[in-house]
Amino acid sequence: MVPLTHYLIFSAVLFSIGVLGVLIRRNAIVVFMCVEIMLNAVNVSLIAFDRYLNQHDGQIFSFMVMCVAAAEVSVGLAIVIALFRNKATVNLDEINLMKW
Amino acid sequence: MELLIFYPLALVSVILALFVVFNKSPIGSAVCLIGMMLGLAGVFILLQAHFLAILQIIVYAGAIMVLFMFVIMLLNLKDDDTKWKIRERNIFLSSATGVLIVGILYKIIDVTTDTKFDSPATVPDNFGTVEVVGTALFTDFVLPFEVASILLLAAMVGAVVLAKSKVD
Amino acid sequence: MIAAPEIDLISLAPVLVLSVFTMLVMLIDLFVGKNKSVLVFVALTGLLLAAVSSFAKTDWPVSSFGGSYVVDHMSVFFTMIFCLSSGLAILLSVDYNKRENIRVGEYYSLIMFCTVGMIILASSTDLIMIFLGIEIVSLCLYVLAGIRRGDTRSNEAALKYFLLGAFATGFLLYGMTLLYGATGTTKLAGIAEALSHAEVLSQPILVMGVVLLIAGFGFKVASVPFHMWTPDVYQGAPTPVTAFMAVGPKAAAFAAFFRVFTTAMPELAPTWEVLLSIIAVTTMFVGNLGAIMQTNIKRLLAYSSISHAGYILIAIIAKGSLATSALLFYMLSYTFMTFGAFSIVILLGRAGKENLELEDYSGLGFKAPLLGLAMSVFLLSLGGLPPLAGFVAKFYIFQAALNEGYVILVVLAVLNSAISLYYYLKVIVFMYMKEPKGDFQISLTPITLIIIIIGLIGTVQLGLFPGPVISLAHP
Amino acid sequence: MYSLSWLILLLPLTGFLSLSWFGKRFPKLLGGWFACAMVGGAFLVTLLMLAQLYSESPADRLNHVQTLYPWIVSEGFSLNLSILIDPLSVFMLLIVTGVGFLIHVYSIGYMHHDKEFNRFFAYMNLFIFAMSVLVLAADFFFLIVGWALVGLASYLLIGFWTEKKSAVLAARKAFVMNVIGDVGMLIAAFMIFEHFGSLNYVDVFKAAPTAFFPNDDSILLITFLLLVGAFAKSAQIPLHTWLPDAMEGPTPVSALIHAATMVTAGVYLVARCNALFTMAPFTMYLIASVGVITAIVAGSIGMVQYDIKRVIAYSTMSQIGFMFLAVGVGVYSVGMFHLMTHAFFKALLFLGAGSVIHGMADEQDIRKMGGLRYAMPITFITFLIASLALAGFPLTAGFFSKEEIVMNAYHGQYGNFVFWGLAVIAVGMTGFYTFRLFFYTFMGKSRTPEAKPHESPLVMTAPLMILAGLSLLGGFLGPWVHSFLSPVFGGAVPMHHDDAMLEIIAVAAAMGGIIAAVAIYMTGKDQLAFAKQMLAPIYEALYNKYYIDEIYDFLIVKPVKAIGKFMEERAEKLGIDFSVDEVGRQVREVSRGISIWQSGKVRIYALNMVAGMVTILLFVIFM
Repeated sequence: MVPLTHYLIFSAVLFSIGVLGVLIRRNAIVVFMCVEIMLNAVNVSLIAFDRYLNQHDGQIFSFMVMCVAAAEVSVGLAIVIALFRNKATVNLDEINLMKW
Repeated sequence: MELLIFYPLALVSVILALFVVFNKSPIGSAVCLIGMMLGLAGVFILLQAHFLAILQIIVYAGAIMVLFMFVIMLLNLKDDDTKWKIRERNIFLSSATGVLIVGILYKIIDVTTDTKFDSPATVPDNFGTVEVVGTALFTDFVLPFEVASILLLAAMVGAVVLAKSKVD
Repeated sequence: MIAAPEIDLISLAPVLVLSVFTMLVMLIDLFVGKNKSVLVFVALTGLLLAAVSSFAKTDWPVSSFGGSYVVDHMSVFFTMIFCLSSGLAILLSVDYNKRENIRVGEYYSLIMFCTVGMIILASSTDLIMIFLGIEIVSLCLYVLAGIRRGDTRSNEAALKYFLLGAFATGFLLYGMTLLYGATGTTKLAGIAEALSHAEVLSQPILVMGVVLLIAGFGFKVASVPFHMWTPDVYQGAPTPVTAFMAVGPKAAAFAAFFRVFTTAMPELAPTWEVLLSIIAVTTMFVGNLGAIMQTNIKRLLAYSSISHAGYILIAIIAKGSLATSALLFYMLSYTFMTFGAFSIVILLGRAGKENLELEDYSGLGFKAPLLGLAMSVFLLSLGGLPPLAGFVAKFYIFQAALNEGYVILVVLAVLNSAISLYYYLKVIVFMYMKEPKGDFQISLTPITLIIIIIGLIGTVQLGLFPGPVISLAHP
Repeated sequence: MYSLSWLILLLPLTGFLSLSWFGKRFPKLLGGWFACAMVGGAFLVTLLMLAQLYSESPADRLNHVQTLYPWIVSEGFSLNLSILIDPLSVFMLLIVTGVGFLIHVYSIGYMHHDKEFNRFFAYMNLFIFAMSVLVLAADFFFLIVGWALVGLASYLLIGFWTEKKSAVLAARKAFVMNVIGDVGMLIAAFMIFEHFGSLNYVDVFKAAPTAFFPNDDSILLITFLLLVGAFAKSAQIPLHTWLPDAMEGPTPVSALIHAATMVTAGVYLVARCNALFTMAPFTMYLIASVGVITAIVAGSIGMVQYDIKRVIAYSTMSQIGFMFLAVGVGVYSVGMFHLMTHAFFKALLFLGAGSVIHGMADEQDIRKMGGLRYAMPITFITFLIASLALAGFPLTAGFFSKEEIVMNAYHGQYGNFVFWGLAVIAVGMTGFYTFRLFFYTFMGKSRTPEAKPHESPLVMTAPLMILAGLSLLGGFLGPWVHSFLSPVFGGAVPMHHDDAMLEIIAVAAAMGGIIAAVAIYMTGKDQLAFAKQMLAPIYEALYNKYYIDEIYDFLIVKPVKAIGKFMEERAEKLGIDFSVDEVGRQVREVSRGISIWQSGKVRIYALNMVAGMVTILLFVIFM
């Protein structure tokens, strides 16, 4: 059997990769994909906890996470499209009209 | 035995996740992300969460990622626009980030190895099936389920407001 | 056989009423012609009915849906604040939307959806519900921030808010997950119960979870170092949305923050008290010091709202029933003064020229004495000057903290209040001591006047006679 | 009857609100007289309170707390909207509204040409209101409210001429300094609340004698923090530099706020909290020391100034130093007595100076004045009376109060020889700078012949004459003041010390100062004619005057100038000014840093979030 710890470490590694991606990528859409990696990583933890606690709460939770992710993606991509229409870029470093 | 399945799956998922981050083209990233999600679906099955595994493939890898692809194609993002490189002037910041990430990873591992769950509970046969999860969803968690509908409706309205073409 | 779920629709009355009216707004929007003012009435009716229906249950606290939803004095009071702030936001937008050509049907319905989310957020006692509530609120705000589709700043605000918000959601979610893993339940009461056993408390993942939760909630309430989105988003979002964002959703996030930390994790208080104290102090300092050099009124108010988050965090640190009522009172008075100030900011703007620089306020005190006076009252109240609402609110929070023995925290907070007066007075100095630049064209519409008057009455009334509201806020 | 006391607050507030609101629509003079009427009304009500107090036996005159309604009520704490009527507050109010009324009347003439006439009176009424709040407060909370409000009013009035850059800067400086004091007071209030569980004067002062041991750590800290507020407001070293700069404001403001009332609030505070300060003898020594040092330092700087208002400003600091010396050695009512006489003659001096400035078309440099005694006879005589009173010429008001202070500096509870000696030196300085100013301004010949000085109108000179009368005769009120205030200070009436030696030395010091001024400034080259005319017999008979000039120059003028310059440069420029400016600069730097941190880039924001979270995490793990 796989110890729970391995799942948790796996999830933590994925989460960190997601964070890393958010920090270093400049393309808004890819940054957003990295956020999705983070959410997926959390799902792994949730389901692993469930299995080891013999419960279903975590699965319901991750079900909701998927639902939220879907909603977020639709809104997020809509925002990207709206921005692209005005500025023709998705490069985050160029999106700094407002600062200081 | 399970370890033999888990490790390759985990390894592939991690590598694909890294490819998402380091791929030059957004389409490539998206494809790698789909691969990672499929890998995760495998891990879910290993955890006997069959229903969630199916959802992972249908909703995530299917619907969500298709939307990503669609938008990338729609905006016609070229490689040159999206190339990433370590910024010349902020090497310090970037390396600080790296150190922080390594630190956080180390700490997470350090912190999580010391838990009470060393071995899984013995679970009933129907654990993670559509029936059991569905029952939980419609009894104990009926309120979140209904609230999620508000969320989706709001998201739908929002997406339409923002993305529809300029002519009203 | 599946056991029938326990459903208590009466507890949910405000949520249901508001959802129904939200859909009504969307439907009516399809059928009315050019004149959309009927939508305002429908929306306001919905908010009013929701506020009234929150009293459907009176034997507080009532817990329903297996302990994931609760109606108590806190949730009811917060529902009032939410309905009030959404109502004010809708009223505030009427002229603005006309001026900026924003489609009102979706706009109003999004604000109402957001209100639904806020009510859920303030009434939930289950991590899953809290997560969903936060997401509803956030998604609506992402869209509202970017609703001026043709305006690059608005787009940019939406994108920044969205990416950072989604990022923060990841942290919040991870924190909730770890909390769930350590305690085996998502219900707040269950978590508190599990945490009362010593062996659970020693788990390191719990600490991780708390830290991640602080990061997630810290983002939603705009506390340092998770505050960086605030000035940009506040500046870029349409002004009524900014006002709304600074009040309703923030109050909702604080409600959830308060509930999660004080009801679910009192056992961990020694840990998070220290963390939150440090965060509160840095938040106050960064907010107040950052505001000093700002020249854009919206950014200035954004920094001011950051510093206010710092004060409110003190209420969470103080815990206790006095802290609850202090939090409620603070959010209510904050609603009045913030909406008042933003309504005047909107009033000064015109189509194509928003007049957001402090220079644009030169001489307002002479050109429009009443507006100048009202703005001064709101700003001074934000600065916490007696006898206005802001003062009494701060006073209550500080007293709650003093009762629990956080003297240094309070002294630092008072020091910050003194610093904050500098930039609030700076605006007033601009209004009264500089010669007017350019021409003012202030077209005071009845609706804006109503909001200003509501704000003034609230600010002064809560300042001079806080007694009745305090006894309402008291459990 | 006591319930009418709310009118004292309401009348000036009404004046402020209606003038600031409808100021533009008021005819010019009407607004001014309206403001005067409000303050005059407050004065009448105060007299009514006085009569009411007199209808009771002295012991019953304390603790008449008038509560309007309970404002904030919560667990274990309540804050009422209430005011306190007792001999001390009524005494202060008499000065505030009485002198305030005269200055209001005077301002109608002085500000006549200003186009923002009504705004000026609105602020003046605001000040009277704020000062009344401060004085009437029944608890530390409203004391601080009043404390901050007078700071605000002072800020508005110093910076009244917004087009004058130096005025705006001075206003800002005064505000910052006063905020330092306010913060000190606030923290003191927190500590008082922590120790007594209440902020009410009545509760706190009743509990104070049993709550602490003398010189307890916490009582020392509380009194010290209160002192920070008192010193900042009363311009005592090291928080004094704002006061000379505050002279940029209109002259009636200087008379009302920066001479007669607001700056003496610190003395009032110590007197009001005498129950606390009595428990901290160490702090009492500190007060007396700071007071006497300020008296000396400010006096010495005053001796070399050429701006007519700055000389009087330094004189004010010096005289407040005397008051602090008095309360510091434990004779509170003597301090209050000097506060009263000082209010009379210093307001008179400032108003006289205002009249001069008015007559000289806004000229403030005394080197360019001279010979005004013919052009402005009323101003001349009243100014002379004020100068005599300030210098402590026998039988004027200043003589009585200052003599009592000097005596008590030696004989008082905490008095000693050093305080006495320094006080005598300061007395001498007072005589010197007062008459230096006087001679420069009024004697000799005009140094700017092109100026056409003229006497001020009656509306300005009438208050001068009334104040002159008070400055002459106010000294005889001493016994009344002591007996009236004694219930507040635990029934103690300061003893009259019959020590002829000390008395003679003190008077001699004052006269010596005056004579020195006469000798130096009446013999100046440009005043040759006048000097000859007045002092010719002595001069001709005894001295070669050129020779003596040089000796004086070497022995007195040069050292005095050097000391004054040194004090000005070291104590002011390098001391607190520097640190206040530096703090302000650093704050702006930090603020700019925070703005730049806000780089507008999403990735930096995300990085900050992660960095913050990791920091928190590491903090938790390694804590």
